[in-house]
Amino acid sequence: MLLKVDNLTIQFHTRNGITTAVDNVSFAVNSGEILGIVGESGSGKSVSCYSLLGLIPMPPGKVESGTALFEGQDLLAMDQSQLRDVRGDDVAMIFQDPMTCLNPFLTIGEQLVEPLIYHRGYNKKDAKQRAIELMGETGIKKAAQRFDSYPHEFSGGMRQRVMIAMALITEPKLLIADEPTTALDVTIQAQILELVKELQTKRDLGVIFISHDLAVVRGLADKVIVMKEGQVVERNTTKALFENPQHEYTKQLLDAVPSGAKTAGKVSDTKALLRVRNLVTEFYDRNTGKPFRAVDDVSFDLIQGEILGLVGESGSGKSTIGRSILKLVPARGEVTFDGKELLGLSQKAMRPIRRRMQMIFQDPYASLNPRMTVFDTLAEPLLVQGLATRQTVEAQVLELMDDVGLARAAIKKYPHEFSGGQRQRIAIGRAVATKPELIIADEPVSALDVTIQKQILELIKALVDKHNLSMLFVSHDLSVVRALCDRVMVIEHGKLVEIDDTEALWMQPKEAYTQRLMAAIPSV
Amino acid sequence: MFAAPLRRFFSILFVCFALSGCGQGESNVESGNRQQILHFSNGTEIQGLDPHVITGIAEHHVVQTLFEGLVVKDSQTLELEPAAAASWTISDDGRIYTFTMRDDARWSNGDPVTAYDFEWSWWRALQPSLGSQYVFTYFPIKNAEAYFKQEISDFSKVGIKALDEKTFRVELNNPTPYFLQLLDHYSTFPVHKATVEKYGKPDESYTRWTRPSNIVTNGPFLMKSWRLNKRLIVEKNPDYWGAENVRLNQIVFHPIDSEIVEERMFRAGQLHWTDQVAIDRAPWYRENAPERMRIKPYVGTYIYRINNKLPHLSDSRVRKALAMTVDRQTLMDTVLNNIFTPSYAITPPGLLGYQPPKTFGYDPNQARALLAEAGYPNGEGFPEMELQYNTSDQHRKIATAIQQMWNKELGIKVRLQNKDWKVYLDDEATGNFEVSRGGWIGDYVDPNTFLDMWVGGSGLNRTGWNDPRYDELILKTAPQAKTREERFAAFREAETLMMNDMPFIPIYTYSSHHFVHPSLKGMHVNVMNYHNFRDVYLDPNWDKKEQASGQGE
Amino acid sequence: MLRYTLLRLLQAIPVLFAVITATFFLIRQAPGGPFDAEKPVIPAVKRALEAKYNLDLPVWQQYTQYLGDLFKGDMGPSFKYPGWDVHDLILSGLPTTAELALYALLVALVIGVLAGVFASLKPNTAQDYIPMSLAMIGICMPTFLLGPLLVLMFGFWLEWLPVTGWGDLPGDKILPSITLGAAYAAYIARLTRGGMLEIMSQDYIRTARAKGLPEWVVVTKHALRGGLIPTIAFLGPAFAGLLAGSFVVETIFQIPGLGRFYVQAAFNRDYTMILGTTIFLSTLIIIFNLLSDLLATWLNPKLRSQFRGGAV
Amino acid sequence: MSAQALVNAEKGTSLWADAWVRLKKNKLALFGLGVVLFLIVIALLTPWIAPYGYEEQNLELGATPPSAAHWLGTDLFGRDLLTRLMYGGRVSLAVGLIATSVALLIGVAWGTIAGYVGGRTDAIMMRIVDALYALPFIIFIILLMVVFGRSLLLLFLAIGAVEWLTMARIVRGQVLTIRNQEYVEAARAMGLSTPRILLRHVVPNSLGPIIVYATLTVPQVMLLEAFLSFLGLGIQPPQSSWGLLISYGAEVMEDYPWLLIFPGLALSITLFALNFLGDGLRDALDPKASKD
Repeated sequence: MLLKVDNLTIQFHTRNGITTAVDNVSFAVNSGEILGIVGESGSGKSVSCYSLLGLIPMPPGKVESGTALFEGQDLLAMDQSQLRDVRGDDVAMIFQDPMTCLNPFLTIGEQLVEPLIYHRGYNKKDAKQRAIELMGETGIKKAAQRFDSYPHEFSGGMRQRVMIAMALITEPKLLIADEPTTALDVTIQAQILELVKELQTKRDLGVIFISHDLAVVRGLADKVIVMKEGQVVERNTTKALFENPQHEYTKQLLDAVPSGAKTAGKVSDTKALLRVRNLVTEFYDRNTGKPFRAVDDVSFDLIQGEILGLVGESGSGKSTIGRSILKLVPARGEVTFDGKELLGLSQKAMRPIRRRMQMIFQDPYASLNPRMTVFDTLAEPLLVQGLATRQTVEAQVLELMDDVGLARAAIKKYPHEFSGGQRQRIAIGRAVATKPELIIADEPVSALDVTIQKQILELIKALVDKHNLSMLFVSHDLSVVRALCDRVMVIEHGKLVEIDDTEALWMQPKEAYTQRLMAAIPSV
Repeated sequence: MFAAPLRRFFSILFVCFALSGCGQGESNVESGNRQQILHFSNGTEIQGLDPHVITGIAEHHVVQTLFEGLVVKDSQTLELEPAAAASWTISDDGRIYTFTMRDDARWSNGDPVTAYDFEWSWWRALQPSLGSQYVFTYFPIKNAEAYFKQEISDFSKVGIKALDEKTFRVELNNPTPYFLQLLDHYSTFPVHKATVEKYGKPDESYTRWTRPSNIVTNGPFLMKSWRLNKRLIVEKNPDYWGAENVRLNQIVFHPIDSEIVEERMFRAGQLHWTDQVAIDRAPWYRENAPERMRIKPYVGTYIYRINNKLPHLSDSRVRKALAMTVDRQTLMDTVLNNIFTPSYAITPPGLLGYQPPKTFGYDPNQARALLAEAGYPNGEGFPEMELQYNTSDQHRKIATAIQQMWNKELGIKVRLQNKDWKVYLDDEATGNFEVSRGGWIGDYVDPNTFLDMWVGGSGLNRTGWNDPRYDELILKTAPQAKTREERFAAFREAETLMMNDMPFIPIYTYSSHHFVHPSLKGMHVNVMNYHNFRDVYLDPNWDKKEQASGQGE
Repeated sequence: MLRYTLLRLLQAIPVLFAVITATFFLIRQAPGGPFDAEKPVIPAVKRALEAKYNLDLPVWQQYTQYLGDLFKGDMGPSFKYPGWDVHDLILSGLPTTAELALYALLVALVIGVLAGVFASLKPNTAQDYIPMSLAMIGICMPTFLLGPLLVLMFGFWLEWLPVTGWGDLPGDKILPSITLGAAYAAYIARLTRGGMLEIMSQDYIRTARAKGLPEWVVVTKHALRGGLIPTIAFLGPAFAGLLAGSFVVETIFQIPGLGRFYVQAAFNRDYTMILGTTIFLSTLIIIFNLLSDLLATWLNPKLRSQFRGGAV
Repeated sequence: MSAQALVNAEKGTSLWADAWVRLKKNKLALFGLGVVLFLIVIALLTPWIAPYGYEEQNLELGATPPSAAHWLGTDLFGRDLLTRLMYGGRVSLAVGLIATSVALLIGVAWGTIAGYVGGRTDAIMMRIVDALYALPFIIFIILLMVVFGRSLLLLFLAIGAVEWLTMARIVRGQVLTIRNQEYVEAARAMGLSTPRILLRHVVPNSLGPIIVYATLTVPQVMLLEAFLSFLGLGIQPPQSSWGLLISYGAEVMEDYPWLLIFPGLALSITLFALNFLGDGLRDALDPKASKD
């Protein structure tokens, strides 16, 4: 047994009381085995692993009880300097977001060789050679040249490869991977997962793979534990767990994964609510002054009453299309909404039209003003657009909260007091407050846990039906798009690749790019 | 927590500080005493070195070490002694002065100093385009004023003439008893013609001829170096005719704006002599080191000008009431720490034996009566009055105390207002004030220098006060007096008349006050605060002597 | 980056021009002229002086003449020290003031960064509160108070350091530098603490710790570079502030710097000198703001490529 | 505060009312507020509770150390220091708070507009700030006095006019980050007018650093007042202020140390109280910060 954790309990002691983050959790990993830990945010899956290496802030965190025997030694009994010797040496970690987990001020090389220098006493030259070898092994091309590059010069996938190389450079026995692919595009995700699997086999590594994504775990792990609110609710081999889930919560999780196509029939209406022709959006580099085309000559129609999916990988310009239509960024071309040309309008002339077209943003944490209560946030569009008076506004806000499924009692709370899903409900409530005809939804469920994601998608569907909304639904998640959208449009590097009815596209993707996207989707 | 690199950094930092810090080394005073280098605080930075253009006391200190006029004062008795002139004669009618030049006087480039140098220099000083502010020093000379005002253009009609290299003749308009004294003033110093003309036109002010590297001088010291706002150094002139009597090797003039900084430097042994005493420190020195503080009377009077033209101040009873309620003695004893002495007239006591009248004293009762007579019983109906002073700690303190005295004794409300120097001057000159601080320092040792400024139309009067009788006494009676007694009697009558009308309020007589290091010798005390650096020397053994005589600090 | 630099320098030209123009006309509005003295100057003399310095011309003509001379690099003679040209005086004062400001900046950086880092390591403990409270006092402690206090302590009681001077006695540069730098040290300490706290909560610090690096490596190598960026961006304005604010320290310690010239010039209505120092100081302010912006950009690898890229 | 007015104008919970609730839970901030209020009350009541008259001199007494009759000693004119400190506090607190508010108002408005509008407007506005930084301050003050006469109002304006420059820079920096936040974009998508976006979304979210900087500005303003009084603008004897008392005290600190120590203490206490209050306000205005 490489690592055996028993009865681990961790509490956080804050001004507002004690919360138990990990409650009597036990698990074990063998060499050459991948343990998947699945759970939604706040389930304690990360905390339990971080605590093993002394990486949670203490205080407020405190390990109340438990043992964690790593090769016979109790990690939880070690002091910081002993732990430091274990960390990055015998036990290595990789993290979720390779964008923020690499130091932007240091070259890749400097960061790669550190474990060798501090744990193994390598000199810089030898360490560099080893690092370049490993970079090659993890699939970084021209490793010697890129050794002196900075993280920002790498793509997300390449950065995660660097992270993996950095973790493996001391040849650890145990690798803890905390959501290593969550921030990546599907095609990249597939590559990284393959790499992890390959290295694990080759080196006989023990791996703890933490993820909220059931599909990813299914394809990778040997055994899985499911966590909820700090407790392990179910444990089993991967195959058994997925084929025969026992616990209610596991079932719920599996059920929440979007699958299948939209059931409702095709939209019968053919009137184009929104006509976009030759849309071009350019950004200028602040310093060089060179233009960069984020959206390159895109044309499409959005038909009244439909949900049009807009799919592409990160940086493909899909969000910019939405913002260009709403005139939040300057664009060229032709955008006609309900017969009115928009791009030529002044901001002032645009204002009344804004009532009829609204936007939902991706990040429910950033899109709500942290200093406004729910009431303020929801009342603002009503008052500004003249849809409510002082007297009626409270009733209307309450109604709106009912609509989006928020408890009326929460009316005076601030955004940070809500969970991500509830925040997204507020954001949706704000968007539908003015009873718009068109909503542009920019990845509205990407940041949410699966069960929440499902609820929000259902809410969106219900609202679309209830108010006869049209929607441009921007997403990188193909399963979500398939479950929700009537038609789908695929975009790459700012250019339109193809546009078709959802099922038609799914069954017979015409373009090579679309086919690659489809192939990379993991499934439950 | 902080491992190797930070520790290393700290130790380097520490070594740096230790190396640069250890002790203060030898002080200016110690090294100066050894090498006869005087460290002299000159107050402010000097404006320039051209004797015909400059004004000010600090400038005077420097320029008199570099240049030498016809005569010089003895620093103890203030009697006049020969300088560039070896001797002189005065005609019986007192109008013609004939100077015989010294044979061994030399410019610093080796040229002899001749009567022609003086003739040319004085011609230069009288050029209006030069802009000499002390040109009136020459006005007793025949036709000098007319020439300056360009009423005549022929310089040969002016009473200035070099008869030959050695003989210099000056003819005056009237017999002027203090004329010789004026010749000690820097505005009559000679300048080196060839050098001046090398760097510009003779009547052009502030050309490069006064730069330390260019200047040619004839005084006991030579220009060594000048760094503005830091120090100006002059060194002994080995070719000076009296060089064997000059004992200092160098004088370092320190321009220091703040008397508090000055005192700290003095205490740290950086200065032999300060320009003034930091008044708040005086009690400490009086107690602990009385021999290091020197306070002596000085030809200057501190006054409050009153704007006589304003209705509420046009009544002399009001002005007198104000003057009588200033408790000068208490002011001196407390706030001013007995640095100065009370004054009840414009002239300081004892100028050449002249004693000013004392027409009033501190008398609040009579003051109240006078104010009531003037129609303001207990200050009722008297408008709130503004007292302005130029920004300075000392002026503020005096004004604060007097404000209270007036308020308490007379019931007059006074608003204080400090003003930036130029604003203050502007307001005073244009009559935009009610009561304004002022002061006057005598240009020469004679009561006249305090009295002629109060005649009508004088630019220094500024009070709006005017009395024809006074003007007559000062402008006619006194100049034509035959004897000193007669002259002084006229002065006294005029001053009594003026003080009875009280166009301004005298507060105190200035003093020269300095911190002086005991090693400094030959810095004699006199009423003009006049020093002749030729007589000054430093005694490196001052402390041994003191110990021997049991006078240790 | 070159483009950006050039743009900023181009923008500086109208700023300087506006400053010169505003100053030129402002100072002539202030009451009292350069030649006013207690003794009224004889009118003929005053006329002579005014003619010499062109003060008898109409103001706009003085202005165009001044600009013309300035364009030729001539700032004219000082009115207060008429034997000297303004650029002589500035060149004699500027190096001293620049040196003083530089040392003060070093003091501020060393003390400020150390205190800031130290405080940020254990936020909301005594290790944080004590240096930060000192910093707060430091920010508000006026130099006219700190200077004399230091002089009394180190000059008179301990007798470690000279009480005045600059470059005359060993160690006489220490007290002025500390006096001038203290407020900035305090400000930098706050900035550094803020920057460090922000960086220490970044994911990549967790990565560094997960690698098992010693804590001091995490702090000095991983955190400091990012944590110091706000501090470095502040260096430009700080240096400018030090240059402009050196007057009091120069007076307390008897240092022949530009600050004294500047203030004296203002009080003396030394028109040319005021203009000269204003031009110099504002140019320096602009340059140092630009430099610290460039430095902060260069320290950020993401933006550094702008220095190398094709635009250069 | 204009933001407050706007919030109050609408029904619903106010950020400021909530902030007050949160502030009440912060002991240090309450202590700071208590001290500031105490000082203000003392300042208001001074004419009735001061032990002596502030101009009442006793020249013979001179400067004496603290005693039973004069708790904090007397100054060079024999005036009671405690009394002068109390009267000085009236001036200093008024100057500190009002001038800082002036600076705050101009600085926030200027910085917000420059930062939010951006582009050429920003460049021009910030270059104006640069130019004002470079103007000779003393001349500027002397001119102000000559043109407008000497009044306390002018003092506030003069100080505010100097201090707003830095404030504007800080605010602009804040606004530059905030204007790219999604909630600002959401507000624009909602069709809010620019002033409304600024008042409702941008300014409230940049309040933190503004408040912290403002609390640091108050004591600096108090000292700046002393400098302006030195130039002739501001307080004239026998009136006084803490800044003046400190600068007079600094000159005689060797001989009469109490004349420096007590005014220095008064200023320091105010500084700390304001700082605690400022930090508390910053946290209270940030709904996130109050919950750990």
